[in-house]
Amino acid sequence: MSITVRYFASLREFLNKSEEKLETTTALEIKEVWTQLNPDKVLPENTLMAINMAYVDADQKVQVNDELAFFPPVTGGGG
Amino acid sequence: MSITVRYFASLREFLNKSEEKLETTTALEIKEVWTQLNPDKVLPENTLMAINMAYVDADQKVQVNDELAFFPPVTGGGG
Amino acid sequence: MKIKITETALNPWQEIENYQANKSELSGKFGATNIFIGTMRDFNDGDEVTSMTLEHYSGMTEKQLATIIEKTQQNYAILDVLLIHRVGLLLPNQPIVLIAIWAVHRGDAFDACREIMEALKSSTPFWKKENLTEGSRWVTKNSKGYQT
Amino acid sequence: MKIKITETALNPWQEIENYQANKSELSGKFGATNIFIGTMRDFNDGDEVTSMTLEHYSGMTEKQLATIIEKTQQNYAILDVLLIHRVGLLLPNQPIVLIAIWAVHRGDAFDACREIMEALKSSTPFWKKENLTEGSRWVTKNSKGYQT
Repeated sequence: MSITVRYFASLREFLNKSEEKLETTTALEIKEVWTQLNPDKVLPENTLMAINMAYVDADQKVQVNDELAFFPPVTGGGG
Repeated sequence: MSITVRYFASLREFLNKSEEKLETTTALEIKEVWTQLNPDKVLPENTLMAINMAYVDADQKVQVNDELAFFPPVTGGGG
Repeated sequence: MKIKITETALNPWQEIENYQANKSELSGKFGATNIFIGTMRDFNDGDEVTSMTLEHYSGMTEKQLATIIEKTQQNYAILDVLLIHRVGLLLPNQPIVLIAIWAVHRGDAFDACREIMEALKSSTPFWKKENLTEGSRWVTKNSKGYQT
Repeated sequence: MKIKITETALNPWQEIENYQANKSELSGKFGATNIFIGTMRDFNDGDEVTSMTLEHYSGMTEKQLATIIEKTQQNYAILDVLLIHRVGLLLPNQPIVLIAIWAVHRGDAFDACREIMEALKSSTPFWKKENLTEGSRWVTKNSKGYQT
């Protein structure tokens, strides 16, 4: 049982990884997930978070089998 | 020497004429032009007026050789 | 900048593509294009409309459109404008008007297109006459632009 | 309604024309189409940009776009939406995004297109990396949309 964690764009390059799994049998705080997986890195300010592809706040709990994503401000579109 | 007078759209149909000339050697008030050419018709409310293809108010004078136009509210475009 | 009044049926996609392809100075310089197309509906005010006749004041129309575009260019940073308006006999589903704006940024493109469209409707000498299943009628005023 | 994310170069005119031609239920029913196209510029923040890489969060992107469109449909009376966004490697002058809105009235078409575009830029997980003549850089924020 695990949580899937994904990183995108500049954050993916900064961490040099795009996806990993955190083994857990219980729900975890988002901050806890980050700290366990990136113990020597501060979560950059302005980082956006999504659970199961929906935006969440940093205080949301991550359930077992959830997909948690961290990414920088989005810049799509054009013009 | 004359003023050219033009009528458009519903006003053209109402008067059953699209263009005529009023002989004159002096400048005239717009209302005077209308009354001379359409003595039995009241100038319909909301009628727009242009002299030489630029919008004017009803109190503007029409000079000899000018083109004066009368027309209803405009309805171009779409949507 | 191009303003065209035409009696010929209008293919907006072809017109925009051709115009843009021939404007090599725009290439790589614009980030935003906003396009408005007004199309003839087969209904209006609860009635079926079978065709429409669009009358205009030739000469003043072009002059008024140029004035509108000039004013909008003072209000917004836009790079180019293509404006085409049909006159004559139109059938349902045919485009009536095409306005295309090229700009560096999206806000300028959106706002300029909207401003030109509203000014066109309120001040350019075009008049629509709708042919219904029985009889015909002049359109006497513009809609506010929203579903009521 | 159609949402498409594509790695293939995008011809907006072809896409809109095809989409509209296949929507027979729209024929005669829409009076207004508003279209926004965002196109890659060859300059940004004073630097020459030679190409761009567009990354996205596949799955969330489509979900977020559907949410945005659904919300806009509650705010405005619109008949149909076509939204296409490029990902992968883009070259200057290539379209990045296409949004087309069909509505009965112009105000609904303009406002819905603008709302979807702004929501897309602020909340859909796309990221741009610009390749310059020397090196590359992530775009870190959106422009406000107006020439400054």
